[in-house]
Amino acid sequence: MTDVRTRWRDFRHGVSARFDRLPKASKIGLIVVFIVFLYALPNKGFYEYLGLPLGEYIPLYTTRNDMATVLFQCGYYILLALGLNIVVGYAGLLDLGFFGFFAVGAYTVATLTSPRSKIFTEYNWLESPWPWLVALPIAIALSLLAGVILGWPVLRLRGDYLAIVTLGFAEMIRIVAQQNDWIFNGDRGISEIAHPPGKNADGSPIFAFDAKPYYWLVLTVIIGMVFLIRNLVRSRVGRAWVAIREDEDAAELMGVPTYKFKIWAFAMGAGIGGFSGALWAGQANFVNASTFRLEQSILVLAAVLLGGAGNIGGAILGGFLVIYVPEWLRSIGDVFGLPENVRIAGEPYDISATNLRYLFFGIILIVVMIFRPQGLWPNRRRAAEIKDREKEAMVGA
Amino acid sequence: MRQIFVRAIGGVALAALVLGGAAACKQDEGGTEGGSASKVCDLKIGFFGALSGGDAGLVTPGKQAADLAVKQYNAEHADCKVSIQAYDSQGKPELAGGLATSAVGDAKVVGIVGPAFSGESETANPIFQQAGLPVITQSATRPSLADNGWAIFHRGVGNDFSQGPAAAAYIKSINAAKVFVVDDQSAYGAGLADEVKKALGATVVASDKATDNQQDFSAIVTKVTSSGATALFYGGYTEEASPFLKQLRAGGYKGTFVGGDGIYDANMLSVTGNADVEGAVATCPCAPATTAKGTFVQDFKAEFNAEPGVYADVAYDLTKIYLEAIGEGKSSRADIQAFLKSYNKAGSATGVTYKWDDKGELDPAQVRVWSYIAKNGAWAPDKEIPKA
Amino acid sequence: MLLEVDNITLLYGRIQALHGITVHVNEGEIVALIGANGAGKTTTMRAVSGVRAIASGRIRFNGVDITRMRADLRVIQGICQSPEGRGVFPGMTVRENLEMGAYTRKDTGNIAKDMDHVLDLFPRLRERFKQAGGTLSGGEQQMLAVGRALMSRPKLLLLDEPSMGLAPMLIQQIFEIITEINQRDGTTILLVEQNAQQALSRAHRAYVLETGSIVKEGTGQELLHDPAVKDAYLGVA
Amino acid sequence: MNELINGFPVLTVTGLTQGAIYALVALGYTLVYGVLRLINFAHSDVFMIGTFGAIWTWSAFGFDANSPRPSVGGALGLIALAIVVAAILCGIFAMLVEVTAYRPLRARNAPPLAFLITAIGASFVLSEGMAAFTNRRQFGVPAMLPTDPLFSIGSWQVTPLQLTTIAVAILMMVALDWFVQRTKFGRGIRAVAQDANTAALMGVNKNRVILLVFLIGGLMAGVAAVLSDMKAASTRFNVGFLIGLKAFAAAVLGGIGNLRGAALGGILLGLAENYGSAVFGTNFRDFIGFLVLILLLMFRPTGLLGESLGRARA
Repeated sequence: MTDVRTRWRDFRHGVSARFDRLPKASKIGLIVVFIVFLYALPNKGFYEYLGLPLGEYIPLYTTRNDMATVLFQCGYYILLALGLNIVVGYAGLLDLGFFGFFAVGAYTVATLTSPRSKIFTEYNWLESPWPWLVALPIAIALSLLAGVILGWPVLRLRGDYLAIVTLGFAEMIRIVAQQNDWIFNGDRGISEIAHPPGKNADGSPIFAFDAKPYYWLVLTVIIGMVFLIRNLVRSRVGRAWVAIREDEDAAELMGVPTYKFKIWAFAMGAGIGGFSGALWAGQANFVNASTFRLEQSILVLAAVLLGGAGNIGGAILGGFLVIYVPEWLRSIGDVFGLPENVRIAGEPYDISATNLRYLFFGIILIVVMIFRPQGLWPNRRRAAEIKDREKEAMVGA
Repeated sequence: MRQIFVRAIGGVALAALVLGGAAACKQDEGGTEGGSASKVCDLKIGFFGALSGGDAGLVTPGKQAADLAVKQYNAEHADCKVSIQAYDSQGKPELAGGLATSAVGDAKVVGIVGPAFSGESETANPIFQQAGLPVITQSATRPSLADNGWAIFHRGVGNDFSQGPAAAAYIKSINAAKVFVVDDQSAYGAGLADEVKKALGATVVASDKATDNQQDFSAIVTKVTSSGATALFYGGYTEEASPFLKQLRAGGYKGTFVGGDGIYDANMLSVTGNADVEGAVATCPCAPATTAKGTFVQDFKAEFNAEPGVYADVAYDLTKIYLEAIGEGKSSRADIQAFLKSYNKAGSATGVTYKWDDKGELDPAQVRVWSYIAKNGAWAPDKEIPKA
Repeated sequence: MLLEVDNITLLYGRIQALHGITVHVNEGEIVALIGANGAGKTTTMRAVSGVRAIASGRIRFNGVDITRMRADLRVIQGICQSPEGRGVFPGMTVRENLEMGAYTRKDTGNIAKDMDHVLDLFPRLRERFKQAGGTLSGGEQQMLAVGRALMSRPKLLLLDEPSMGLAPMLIQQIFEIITEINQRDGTTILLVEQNAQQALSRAHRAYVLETGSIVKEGTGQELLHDPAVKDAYLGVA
Repeated sequence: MNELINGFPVLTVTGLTQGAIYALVALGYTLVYGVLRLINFAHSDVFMIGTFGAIWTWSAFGFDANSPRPSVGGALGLIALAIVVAAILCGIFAMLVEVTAYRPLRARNAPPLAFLITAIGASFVLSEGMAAFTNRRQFGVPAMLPTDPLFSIGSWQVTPLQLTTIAVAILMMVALDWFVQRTKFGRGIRAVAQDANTAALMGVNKNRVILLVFLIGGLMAGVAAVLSDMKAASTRFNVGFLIGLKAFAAAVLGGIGNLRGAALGGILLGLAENYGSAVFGTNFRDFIGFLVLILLLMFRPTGLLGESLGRARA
């Protein structure tokens, strides 16, 4: 066990050292290759080309769910995780209600672009639905604003109090959306939400119900966001965030306006969350209140921490895994030919992988955290801190 | 050494670019099988709905019934079998789209039973429509679903427009002077409750809303008892209706409890308990067991060791419609869609005559809403509620 | 020998705090560790009581190897520490704090007697008996911490900076009590002190620490008159 | 508003009853938080297991939702038995959560957020495990106590169930308070909560104390589960979620880590929800709960009674 782990570590370090030593051009080349690989991921043809067995089961492909849709879901979760990572990973603020901002973004797009929205059908506030592209910046701006409005009173609280208050706010947003005689139409929701613009050569719209163009769109957005966040983190703002995370009082004494930077982090994260919601609303074409359950917020947080808080790569990995693993687990029963039902004492039990996948996912979360408390792909500096903490444990504790 | 490494990477990059382009150009498999083969076997019927998660209880009985129908079919057609492919949406619209796409991509899937809920229908049906894959829902009763111009859409039950006024008519028929209306804020429950309120008018003295997964109903119970209502309509599902009814009785409410088909299932009886459920009324756009039951109930019990749950009979009949089509050699989605359009027969378990109009609704004349009263631990058919 | 600390090293994160400390304490002795801030005195103490794990080396107590033993089990072995910064439980009364000292003891009958004894040593605590620990003054908390450590009837009492933050008169008083505990009850004491003058004049033997290493050892009197020690730690007395 | 005025007595009594249940569950959150500074997300699922423990106990004696009400004496006996079984079951599961999900992380001195993830993982495992085990079915609770009011003063009425719930909850809270304040083990818990390192220097075995804390939290959740079963009249694998959320909010409301705060917070939350539901409609019930919490935290950032376990006396 130890031997395998050491060898794996050496291998990893070897690879990363090799990568670091490469000339810049090759580095960029490698990254481009990887990105191309990501773009090719949802195409079945790609797997055929690689020579993977293309019968019923393909190891990477999610056979019980559409691969492109799963990847799109991963995509908007990655975007959410990137946003929450700024809040939790960089500024160290525990936010349990992050999905609330996703809701703000999604509902903004839905109410403005759907001809079925009550804005047009009941209230007559506007003449006709707006295009998706016009609603998008409004959605992002509103989520940002929601972040500021929420952050302004809340960020004076610390730690776990902040957690419950953010959780409460997200629940309150959901409860308001749940009211079916109000603008968001509750569980009946809003359908016929606009898609992004663009037409194929044959005149059919690019963005319709096929998730593939959406996946490519969200992938592009993620790549752009990564560059944006990288630059932000390396700026004065990023250093201030790290200072707040490490020791808020000390940062305050050093003259960092902590409150202002905390609101900044909150608003940035909220904006990205809203962006994600706006993208999702277009693809889903339908939004209703039951989408925004608390479990979603918790799942995003799990994504950030599982991947490794404070690291962009970690957030991406985490966002990918929390969606992909449960979806992939659906098909694992097919791969191994497991039975779907058993009968114990006359009572039939559903033991299909689909049914049990969140049970497995829970176990995976526990096991991963025990062996890698810093997350799968942590920020180097934080990983070092955590390693040091480990050494400082009490004797036998 | 380093030169070689760099060159290798460059090569890989180039290859990947080409490959990515090639892959992107390549069309995915999909569409339909070539129709020339004499008999196509191993066809699949998709079952689409919440098979896990909080709402699974409303859908799993239907899945079991569909499994039962297929099992019976396969026993007779051992040479050319059909299977059920489950698409577990957990009842969530955001998951439904992907599963619908995946069902569309599987050419063996020629028909869908479901999507079970109205919300997920909104996201899944446009995708089915695009691919021409017919669906018959056993329980999505939101009226507006039929207004989307989805040719593939069929509803195997009456919608809220047929059930709501019928429930109101029933409440009028028991001469309740004061009615309290509660819904669970779900698309189904709120829709139904709104129709009931509309039809009852001024006899509704007050209303309130419960929430998903609610356990403690004390505030509503207090309101109901202090309103002096003699009848209460609940729009929602057993999951909340059962504890609500029990708490109502414990709180001293003596009036009639009326619900929609969301409470017309065996769990409502067994979870609430005979003493408290006695006299509760469920309306359902489905005829009673006695009219055309066949052996469905016995078969279901033998197979699953439990009473058939809600919509089990509907799902059974709908699955059998697909099986009938397949049995007649229909093997493409288009053929089956055409078959459904001209279908006109009574289901063996529900007794409902399945004949769809061009919007996919059952013939309103065929939608007969019955009332059922809980008596001695069973739902006893009461009467067919006359159309207003 | 009651306590043998053999060549221990200890890390704080990546910083090495102890570079091979070797200390021994004989039964019935008062041994003092003196040195400047950050010399590693308190860290050595923590290593002995088990609050910090050591990186290498061995610790033996009363013939038992306790290198890997949990802190709470070391208390049962007979080591009890009065921690630096007093470590009084702020939400507990004086009485409860003292009872915490006797947490591991099985001879419940004698606890009341011992508490009386401690209260005799520190009459101030008797006055504050029902008051919460957090409301005591600094000196009173120090007394409470020492008294609490005595409640476990330790074979070896570890005192970390017992005079820190106390008024000169109280310092005198607390060191008299330390001597009394040692002479009358025969309790062995390992003492960490900034106040080298007092510590050396009370201790049988002493070690001088500098940046994580021992630079000198000897009897209290020897070190008290050692010019280098005088220069560095005793000030211009 | 009329509904609030007319129904005030009943709303108060039912609110107190629900509040008592919240308070018992909140104690589990607050105890663990007080000692470990950790939000034990899996606590709600431990509670859920207790609701099944009670049903299984009763069904072992042949009582299901259809059974006739037993005699009052028999009912009290059955309730007491169910409380014992559910409490033990919950205690065991709470300790299992600690040993499998938290202790290994503590041994590695993992950062606090890692605990949050294993907590979420443990919550998934318990609820989804129970879902698979019970086929996601809903189970009815047998009728136990008579529903006629036991006594009434004017328009204030109290049913046997309400009296039992409040009495049992008060009894448990008094017993817990006594245990924590007066016994040696209780002193150990408070010592670890106030200063874990010094507690170790006094010979307190930290792991044993933590295990004890989880056990007690589990016991309280088990008792609450039985009471909640009888009140709600049904259970399924996901009943823990909402009640856990409320109980956690109650714990924060009172000042997380503070036992008396949890009790007070639970009762206040129960009342606020009931009064609020009467005025604004039940659909705003949870909204009101959170609104009260947020407003309070704005003005008293550490809850009503402040944090720290065992400091209520000081």
